[in-house]
Amino acid sequence: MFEKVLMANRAEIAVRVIKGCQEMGIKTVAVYSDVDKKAPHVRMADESVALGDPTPSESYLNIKKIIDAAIEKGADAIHPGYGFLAENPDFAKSCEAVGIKFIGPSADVIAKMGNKIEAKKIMEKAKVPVIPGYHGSKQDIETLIKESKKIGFPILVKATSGGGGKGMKVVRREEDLRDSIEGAKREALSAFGDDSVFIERYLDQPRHIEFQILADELGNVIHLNERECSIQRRHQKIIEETPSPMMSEELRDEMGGTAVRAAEAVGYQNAGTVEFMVDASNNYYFLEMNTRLQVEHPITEAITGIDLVKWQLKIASGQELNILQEDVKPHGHAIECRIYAEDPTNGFLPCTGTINKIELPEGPNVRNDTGIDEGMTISPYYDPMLGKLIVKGEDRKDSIEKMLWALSRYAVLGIKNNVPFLKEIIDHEAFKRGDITTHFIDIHFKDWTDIKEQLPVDALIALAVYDSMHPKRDEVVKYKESDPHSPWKSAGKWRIGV
Amino acid sequence: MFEKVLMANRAEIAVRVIKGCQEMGIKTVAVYSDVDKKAPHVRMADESVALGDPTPSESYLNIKKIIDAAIEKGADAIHPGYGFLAENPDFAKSCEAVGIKFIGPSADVIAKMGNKIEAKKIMEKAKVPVIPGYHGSKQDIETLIKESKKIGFPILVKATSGGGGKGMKVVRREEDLRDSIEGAKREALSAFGDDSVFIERYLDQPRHIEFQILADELGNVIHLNERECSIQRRHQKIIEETPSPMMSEELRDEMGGTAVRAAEAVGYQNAGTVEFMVDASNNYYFLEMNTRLQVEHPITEAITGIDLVKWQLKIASGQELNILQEDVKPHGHAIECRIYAEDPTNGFLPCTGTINKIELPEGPNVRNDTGIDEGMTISPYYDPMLGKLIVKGEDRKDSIEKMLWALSRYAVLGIKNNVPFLKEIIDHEAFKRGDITTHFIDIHFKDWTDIKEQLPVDALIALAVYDSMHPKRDEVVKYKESDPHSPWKSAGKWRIGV
Amino acid sequence: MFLKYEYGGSIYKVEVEREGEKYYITHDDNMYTVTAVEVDKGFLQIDLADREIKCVVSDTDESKYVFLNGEVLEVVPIELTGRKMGKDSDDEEKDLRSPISGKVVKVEIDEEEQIKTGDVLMVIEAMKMEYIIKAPWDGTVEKINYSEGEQIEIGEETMEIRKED
Amino acid sequence: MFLKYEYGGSIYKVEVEREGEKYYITHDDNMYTVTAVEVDKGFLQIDLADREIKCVVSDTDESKYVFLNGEVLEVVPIELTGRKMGKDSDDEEKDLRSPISGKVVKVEIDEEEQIKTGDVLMVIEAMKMEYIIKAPWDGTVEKINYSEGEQIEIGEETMEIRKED
Repeated sequence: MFEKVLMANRAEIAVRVIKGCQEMGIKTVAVYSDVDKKAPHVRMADESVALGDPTPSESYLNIKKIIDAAIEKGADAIHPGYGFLAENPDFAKSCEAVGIKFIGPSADVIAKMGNKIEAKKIMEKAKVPVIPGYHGSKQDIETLIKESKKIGFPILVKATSGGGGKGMKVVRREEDLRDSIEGAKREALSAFGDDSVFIERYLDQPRHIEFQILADELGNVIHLNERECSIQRRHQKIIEETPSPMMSEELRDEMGGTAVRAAEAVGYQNAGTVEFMVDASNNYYFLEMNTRLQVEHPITEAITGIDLVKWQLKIASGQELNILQEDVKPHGHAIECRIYAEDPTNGFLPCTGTINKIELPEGPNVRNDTGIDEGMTISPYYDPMLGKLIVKGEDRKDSIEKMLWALSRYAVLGIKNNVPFLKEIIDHEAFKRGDITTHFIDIHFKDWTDIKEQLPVDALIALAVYDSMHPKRDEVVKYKESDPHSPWKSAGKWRIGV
Repeated sequence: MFEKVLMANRAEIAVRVIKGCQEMGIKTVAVYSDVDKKAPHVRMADESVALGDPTPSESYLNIKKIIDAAIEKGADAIHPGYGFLAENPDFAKSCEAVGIKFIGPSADVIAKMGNKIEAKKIMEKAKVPVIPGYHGSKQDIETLIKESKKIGFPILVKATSGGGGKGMKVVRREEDLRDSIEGAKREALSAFGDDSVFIERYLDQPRHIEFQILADELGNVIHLNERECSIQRRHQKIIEETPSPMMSEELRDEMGGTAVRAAEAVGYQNAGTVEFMVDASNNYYFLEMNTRLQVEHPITEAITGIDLVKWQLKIASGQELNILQEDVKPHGHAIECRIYAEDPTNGFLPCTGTINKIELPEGPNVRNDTGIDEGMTISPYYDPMLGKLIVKGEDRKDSIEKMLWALSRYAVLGIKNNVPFLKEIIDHEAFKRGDITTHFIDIHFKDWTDIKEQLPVDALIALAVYDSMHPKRDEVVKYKESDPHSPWKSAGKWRIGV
Repeated sequence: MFLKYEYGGSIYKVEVEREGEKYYITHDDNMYTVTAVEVDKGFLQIDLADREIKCVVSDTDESKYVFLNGEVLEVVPIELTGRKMGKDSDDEEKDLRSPISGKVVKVEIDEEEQIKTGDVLMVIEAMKMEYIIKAPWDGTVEKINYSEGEQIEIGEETMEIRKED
Repeated sequence: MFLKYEYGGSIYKVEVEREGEKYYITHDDNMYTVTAVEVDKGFLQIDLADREIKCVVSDTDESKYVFLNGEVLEVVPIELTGRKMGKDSDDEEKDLRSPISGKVVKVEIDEEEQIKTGDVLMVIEAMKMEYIIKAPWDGTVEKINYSEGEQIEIGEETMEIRKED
């Protein structure tokens, strides 16, 4: 096993991985940019190295600085977390070059799966179903129009180098084809410096379902069941659950087997995730493979009892995966909510500010993965995720109840966040029925607002009590202090908080 | 389901039950004595009722006050937790009398199982193995000596009304019999006002193993596997785990079946626990039945995924137990440590004081059940348990690693506690081997002390830094403030924290 | 003590009198007698006749947050002078009206006097509390509508000021 | 700044000089140059040349607690005057010896003067810090061993006092 692992990340995932290492007796090194000097991941780690300038390219995306830190501290492995350098083949290669183990698959696998077109070709060859489409290199409009017609409508035009929603268009009618393709190409060019697009059949009422994979370096591959990740806003997941309410035992076996085949097809090693799109008739198609730990990995841990981070470490250090597929016997149901500093009433725009007060829900089968503290400032430099709230229940109903309870006790004051929004989704009848697609939020929460008609009288009472306990009316105080002739000086009846 | 449940208890168990109710949408009422006015269980509950005087008989043991509180607030059920009134048949009867559901078995069952001699008779009849012994009403010394000889040595003399270690003697030689029996009787009389004793075969290298039972009001009874509770000090458990390292699949089935038979024999309802003593040859004997939720219930919850508190509520409200024995499929391994304000270097004497600072370990599969807060005073009125730390791992080794990590991050400053002691037990080679009996602490930790030879230099550095950050030398400050002629006034070079 | 909060575009006014752990709170002609303790920093436990309120209150320079029944309510406190705290107030909110009904206890300026933004103009007392009217703009006092000792009603203009351009 | 702590029956002496986030700490002839920040209340992050210390320090009236490497160490701070804080000190610990080596900067009493417990008798300076010798008992000053300006060594008797019965 490794002696010392450097965590090339920040916030909750750095904290989570550091804990896993510490349990196994592995020393940990944190890296941090200037704004993270006092962050929990730095506090947790045994040692830490400053990266300087908070700009990602100068800190958590800076391969040289991070490799240098690992060498300086004598780390024998690096865990990349997710985001930042986690899926950067150059980073994996750089680690290898200096004899430091990169905890994840090989640079080659990362590169292959990072190129969506190549990934699909590999999957097609391995008989993994992919969405019908055109991924060719001929990028002239006429070819693209011709290919689109072959696939049949609706179709999706998407930037080859893309991510998120940029350079992505849905086309439902032939007459809109040309405009949409040209538009997607323009967007792709300006966003990614590359105007190539691919075209795919667009799925109506799609679900996003993914399978967790564990593969050791000896060729053993298993899956740890699915995660249902259809609840998304701006094409990003905010609520995940397992098992999926749409999943049957048969379909799980079939899709799980396909996921394992997909991983085997690329010679995958370590933890990874095969993402599928599933349509209303339960046809499923390979979407992409994430060659790293997922944000939502805790729900899989909750129901399988398997610690994915520890297995990442064990596998990377050459241990055999001694869990057989038939040993994977999940129980219960788990949900994760991602708590973001964002404004659901304003296009989910990230919010910055200082966390004034935190009260997290604690209880049986409630897990908080966070990397925040009271007094901490959420800066615009990084992802505005404040933390993840994970619950596990005996069944889906129980776990929904627990999540509602936990969200109703999740207080992050001082910065706008999506807790009230998450609560209303979980409490929504359609969600409770399991009637969810990736369009769920667009359909049910189009013009959502959390402002009530009326401030509840109990809040007013609380404010009044609080303000008479802590009188703090700026102007008054300033006036008293600064002006010797202040009328307050002689105001005998003046009293606050008597 | 109930509308509103009153929690007739305090501290961590009150908090835990309140959370369970809240998840199920049940309103909760807390009761509190004067010293608990600001306690977490009061803060958590929807409503609360003051009981006044902190003396247990005037507060948490006062049946009338608690029933009145339940009536006043319109509670339709009462959860007794453990300790206090949990095994008091009069309390259960009083609840019944005013039409409030007592969450637990009937008063009759509580009474029967509360009388250890009667309990054993019932068990013998149900073919549940009991320790050979004499439980007769003839209490003259000669009879007791004669019966002792029939049983064979070593024997245990124990107070009939006893608990803990009072009125309890082990006799290994015939010639010590008379003195020991007389001694036990004297102790029993002074401790419990009743000098009757019983005699039993004393087990060498005994383990304490118990089975969790769930029984509904329709006659369905299942067990949820065992808990190994051999690690005890002063005859009280401090570390529990499940599964037991000594347990085989066959023995579990057999003992579990016996536990179910024991519960059925008394017409048991709700959650309960059948305790066994197991000797070195895996012979097992019924010890007693606890007719309530156990302190250590969370480890069973951790490995089975079944929420015992919620099932207590469901069963008490008449729902059917729809979990079949074959549905109980635990995974992983769980350990609980009980964190007490006590001094392991001084006979485990309870400590009182104020909690100055708390930092609890948080992480995947780490559960903290506590009812304490920073600034809270641990009074001599109640049990000095500060909280319970529960971890779950993939297997015993993993769960030991996690517990060691968690204990090493469990900081309760300001009051002496047993965290360092617990850590050394968990880290002990014999514990790691699973080589444990109820004598474990006596054998391995006889003269344990946590004082080191030498204060580590890092601690000294930390203190020096802290004290120059927060200069706070009482006398100096007082002197400066109170004496206008203080030499400090003119001491130009005086500087602290510059 | 008078307090004003803005929430969802409306202004809420509350009056509170404190006696130890007891608070007499008046809002919209309803009087609530409550006892309250702060069990932990910002964590309030408030007992009313018919219910208990448990909540967390926290404040930043600009807002106050109430965490109540699982929801975070963000309100903006309004200054004693009738203006919002923290943020610069909009011009249309700058006015010279009395924020309360009470007695004028001091008039700090004379008619035709030159004043600067922030100067104290008048002090009004109500319910044993005093409120300051400050100059919202630079300018000249044109007319003072109330003199010391006079009663003024909430919303009445205390004086008129000729703004400087 | 001089500090003394008791742990496990021994007394530990430390000297610390602070310059912003830098601390120069001397103990047992070893000098440690460290930088330290308090990242959260009582939570210290201390960088040494060869390692990082992360710990929580907390104090009550009687003790200080250091939570370090998973262990709680309870130490008793010793007063500047050489006596323990908080608790009443035992008689045998009440003495008039200098807690440091330094210079006598003030002598507040004269020989044959009546004194009361707690009276300031002498001030000794060392390393830019001053230490007070207070009267541990009511009594009369019999002999003053050092006068202002003189050097005194650690452990030397500052004066002799005839205790009142």
